[in-house]
Amino acid sequence: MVEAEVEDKRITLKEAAKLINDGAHLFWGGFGFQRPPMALAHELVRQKKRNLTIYTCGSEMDIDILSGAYVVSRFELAFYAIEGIGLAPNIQRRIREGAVQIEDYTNLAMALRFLGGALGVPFMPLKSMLGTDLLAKTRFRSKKAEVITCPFTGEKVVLVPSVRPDFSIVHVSRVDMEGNAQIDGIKGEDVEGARAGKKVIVLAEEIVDTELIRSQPDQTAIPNIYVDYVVESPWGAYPMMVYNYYDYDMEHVRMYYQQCKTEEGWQKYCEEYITSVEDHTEFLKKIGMERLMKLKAKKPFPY
Amino acid sequence: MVEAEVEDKRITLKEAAKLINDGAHLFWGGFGFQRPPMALAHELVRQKKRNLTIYTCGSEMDIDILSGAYVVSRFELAFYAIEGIGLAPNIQRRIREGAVQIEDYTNLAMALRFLGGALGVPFMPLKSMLGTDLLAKTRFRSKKAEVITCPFTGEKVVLVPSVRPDFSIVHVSRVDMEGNAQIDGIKGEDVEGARAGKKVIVLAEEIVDTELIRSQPDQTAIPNIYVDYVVESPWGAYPMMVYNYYDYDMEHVRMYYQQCKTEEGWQKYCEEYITSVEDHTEFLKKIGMERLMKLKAKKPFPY
Amino acid sequence: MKNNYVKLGEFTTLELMAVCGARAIKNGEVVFVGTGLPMIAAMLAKRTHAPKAKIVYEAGFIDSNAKDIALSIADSRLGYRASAAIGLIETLGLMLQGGHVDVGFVGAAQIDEYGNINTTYIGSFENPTVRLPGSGGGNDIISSAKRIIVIMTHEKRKMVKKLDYLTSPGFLDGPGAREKAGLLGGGPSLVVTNLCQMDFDPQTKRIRLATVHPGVTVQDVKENSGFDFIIPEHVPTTELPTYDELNILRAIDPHGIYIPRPDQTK
Amino acid sequence: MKNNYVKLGEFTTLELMAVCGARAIKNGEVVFVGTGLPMIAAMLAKRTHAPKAKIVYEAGFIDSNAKDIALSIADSRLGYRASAAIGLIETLGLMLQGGHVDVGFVGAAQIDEYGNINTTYIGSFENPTVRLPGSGGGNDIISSAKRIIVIMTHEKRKMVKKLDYLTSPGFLDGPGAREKAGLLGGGPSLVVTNLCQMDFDPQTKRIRLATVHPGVTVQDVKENSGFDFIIPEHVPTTELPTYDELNILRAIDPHGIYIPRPDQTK
Repeated sequence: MVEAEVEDKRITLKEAAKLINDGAHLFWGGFGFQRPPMALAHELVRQKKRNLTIYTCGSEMDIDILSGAYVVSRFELAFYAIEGIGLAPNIQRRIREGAVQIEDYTNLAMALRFLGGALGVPFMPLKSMLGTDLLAKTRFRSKKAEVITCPFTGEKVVLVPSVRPDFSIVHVSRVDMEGNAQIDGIKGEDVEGARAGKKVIVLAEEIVDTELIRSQPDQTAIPNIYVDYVVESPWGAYPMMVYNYYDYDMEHVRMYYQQCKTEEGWQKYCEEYITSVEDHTEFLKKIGMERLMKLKAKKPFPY
Repeated sequence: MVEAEVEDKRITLKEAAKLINDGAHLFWGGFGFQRPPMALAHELVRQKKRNLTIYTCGSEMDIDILSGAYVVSRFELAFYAIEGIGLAPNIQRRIREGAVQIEDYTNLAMALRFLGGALGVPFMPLKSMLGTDLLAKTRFRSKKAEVITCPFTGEKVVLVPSVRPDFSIVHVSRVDMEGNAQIDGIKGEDVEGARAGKKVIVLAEEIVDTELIRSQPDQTAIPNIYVDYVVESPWGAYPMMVYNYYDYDMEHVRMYYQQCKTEEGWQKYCEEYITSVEDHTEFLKKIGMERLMKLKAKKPFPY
Repeated sequence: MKNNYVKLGEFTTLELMAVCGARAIKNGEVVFVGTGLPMIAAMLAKRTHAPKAKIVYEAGFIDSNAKDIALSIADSRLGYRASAAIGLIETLGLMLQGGHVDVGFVGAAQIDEYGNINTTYIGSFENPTVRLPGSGGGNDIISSAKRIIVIMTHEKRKMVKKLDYLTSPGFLDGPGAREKAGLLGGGPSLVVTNLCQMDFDPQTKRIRLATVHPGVTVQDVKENSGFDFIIPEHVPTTELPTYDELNILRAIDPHGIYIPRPDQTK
Repeated sequence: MKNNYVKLGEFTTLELMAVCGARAIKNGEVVFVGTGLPMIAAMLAKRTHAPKAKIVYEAGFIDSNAKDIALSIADSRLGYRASAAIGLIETLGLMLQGGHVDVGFVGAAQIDEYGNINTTYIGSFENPTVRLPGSGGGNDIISSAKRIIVIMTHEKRKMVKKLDYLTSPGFLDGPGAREKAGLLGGGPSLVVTNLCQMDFDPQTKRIRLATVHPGVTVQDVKENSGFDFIIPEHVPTTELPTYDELNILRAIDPHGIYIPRPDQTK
């Protein structure tokens, strides 16, 4: 008798970024300050990727960096900012330059577009956007949404087109080497988004033995069947947060925000923290162990 | 400063059954042998409820009992049987008598109809049922489903009407007294179904302190906001199973199946185990402590 | 402690705004909030007159009992003693669009006289001067919550005759318009600003002055508004905070992250 | 052990059917199965030539490694060392309709020459003689899996010219019909019965004899079929089970719950 084989889907962060070709369409995971794939954002900048399209609900410093470095040219999303601080400085500038375009949806609309893609149906119904410019005005999609009359109730329903991007990128709490992923705390839109991509890359704070996952199968947020690649990426969301792992580093975020108010400031940040370092480990070294240790979650608090 | 108040939503099984008026429409939880609300099925029989409509994906001995006792007159569902044993004997007879009617859908269609109801949209899209009699033939609904052409891709998509029943009935692993419910193992269609009902009754193997739930909020399957009533119902799925709690009693199920092959046999079963006993505790006493103890799950196995 | 009002000068305008917001929440209601003032107001309500209120954050935290101030709606702090931590489809879809949310609590960059809101573009859609954060869950909340409370700064360029972009639906162009558009929720019910509280006339659905804050005149409100609004014959002064409310409010945000203490602003 | 075939008389027909089903599963494939023979066949495949196959049960158990025989697709036994335990929308919606399932493994009460299946009514829809269990997830599986394996008993009343009710779509009325109907999956690819294996002609989409089991003639198959089927010039005999396969099969179901042992049937 043969034992079930555990497939090894692990690759490095560098290899993951290499997979993503110029012009690719990505689902980009994390929500607000929670679990953004920051390490991969940095690596995409280092590898000088161009002309990506990103689909997400709401993201922050991560997509501001990708915009600043001219990696992303189009977004379909609902929200961006540096929450609690101000508008995302690089995206603002790139929009004015014409280097970045945004197609606006709502958070629910985007989450449902991912669910629709994951479900294999071409649209999902929705009761938001009705009566507003979100329906009336389109930036670059030929059909952004469609209002139909429900054949059962006669009411108006918005249909939003499903999304099946080339890659789904999510940063999770832990994963085994064949891709069974657990997410502590809120999931944002990552459960749906991770299932929408044609290829799925899961980055994780830690890689654990599959027996840990299989002892509690009802804790799995993303089963192996959906996952193509696994990347070990500790502190991969820094300076943002990961539930049960670490808090955000607001000092660093505020410094980023202040500095990026000018193009020169952004260029300086980008060189100092991204392009002049070899990889995410070097970036973390630059931040310093002491500083990171202070951010570690203090049980029983998830932050 | 005021402390957050914990609302007490507990009622008895008898009170829960009393809430359900004749002619009510119910989402009926549990899937296959897993977590059927058997105790409530018995109580509905004891209280001689009539003319209920039940929406569910697939159910077994529980809905066969409700059909046998003329409690339910209509089903919208995808599957019924006594799995691994044979066809559900009472439903067969009641259909022949004309006392029970079934509107046929698929499991995915039913699950999506609950999701649609829960989401507040009047329909959900689907790629099943196409080309079959499930689309072509209707039993009692004026509009069972509708095929439309997708405005984005031109492909054919089936729309199935959402369901918002009067009550959603689910049997879960544990719940706190304000209705935060956890479900171990598979959820079947209970997550969506529990959110579709206008009123929601959660039956549970055990009622736990809210602090247990709140120490791991990411384990909550049904948050308090959806839940109107909570019923403590230990062994409430017997002779079926509850993951991590107890196994099924196949000896009892086989006896039921054999006996219900005739109307007389069913009447005898119904009297002996349901109508002649005062409540579920009395029913369990009849089964016997020894027998139940043998069925308790043996860790680390969930059965 | 009830009606033990603080004296003028003992509180800041932001504190008064938070108290106004809190008072608009009834006990037992499900409140959908973002970070900032709405969060503080909801926490205050829950710790004073509305202990059974449930606070929901769109990132997925449900019935949150946070003890520390969060900077993001996805902040792990909001998970503390929450009853559930799920995701966006749960909160915005199943809970909100599904009809379980009593009050949505939002901010606005621009609002018009029918309570329509802009949080997306300043300037034209084609060539915006400023690209704001966008709808986020704002449009979803204002589309589907049973009623909406708006908290914002009262400025002429924000209370406008015509929005630069209609992100979230108030009463659109008047009575019946929400229903005609197919919207589920009840629309805006209260606007709390640094000058006053405004509500909406049930017949015309137009914005209406409700109370003016202490020291503010109707004329002040007029001069700081770019739109016309209904002025009732009698406009009372906004009820002052009580000492109880103010003390709890200051305990909620002790470091003045969202509401600087009077001594911190001086 | 390869090709170390057992001898005639050393195995039962049910055992041969399970082996046929198992062999149709390729290593690494995602297999969607119900309880009974399909489950046993998938478990056999995973323990012989397809250790990387992932078994999914529609109730929500994903990549199951059950060690005990389950009686229900929702049976807690299937949770043992599964990689996930979720629900129906996950398995039938996200996984299956989402395009991740390679093989669907189903039973049938009636099948026609285009592989269309009935599991709902025997007799007329208006006045059925027997009300069968219904579609369950069957229609979903056959609509969306990349290919379908059917396991059933070969009887004239089951292999029919016209179904009493079309529950699940085979090739409907022939080439192009699935595409025209809007179906996503590839349709039926193999029918394993107690007499033979049948597949489908790629051009006409009509059912075709592939192999006959040892001791069965083409004439036997004809006499037990209510429909016409394509008979190729050369019809090989079904490859026998190996000792390896048979021993593992018997270890999977040691009490003969789904496949009674030869000594148990005597």
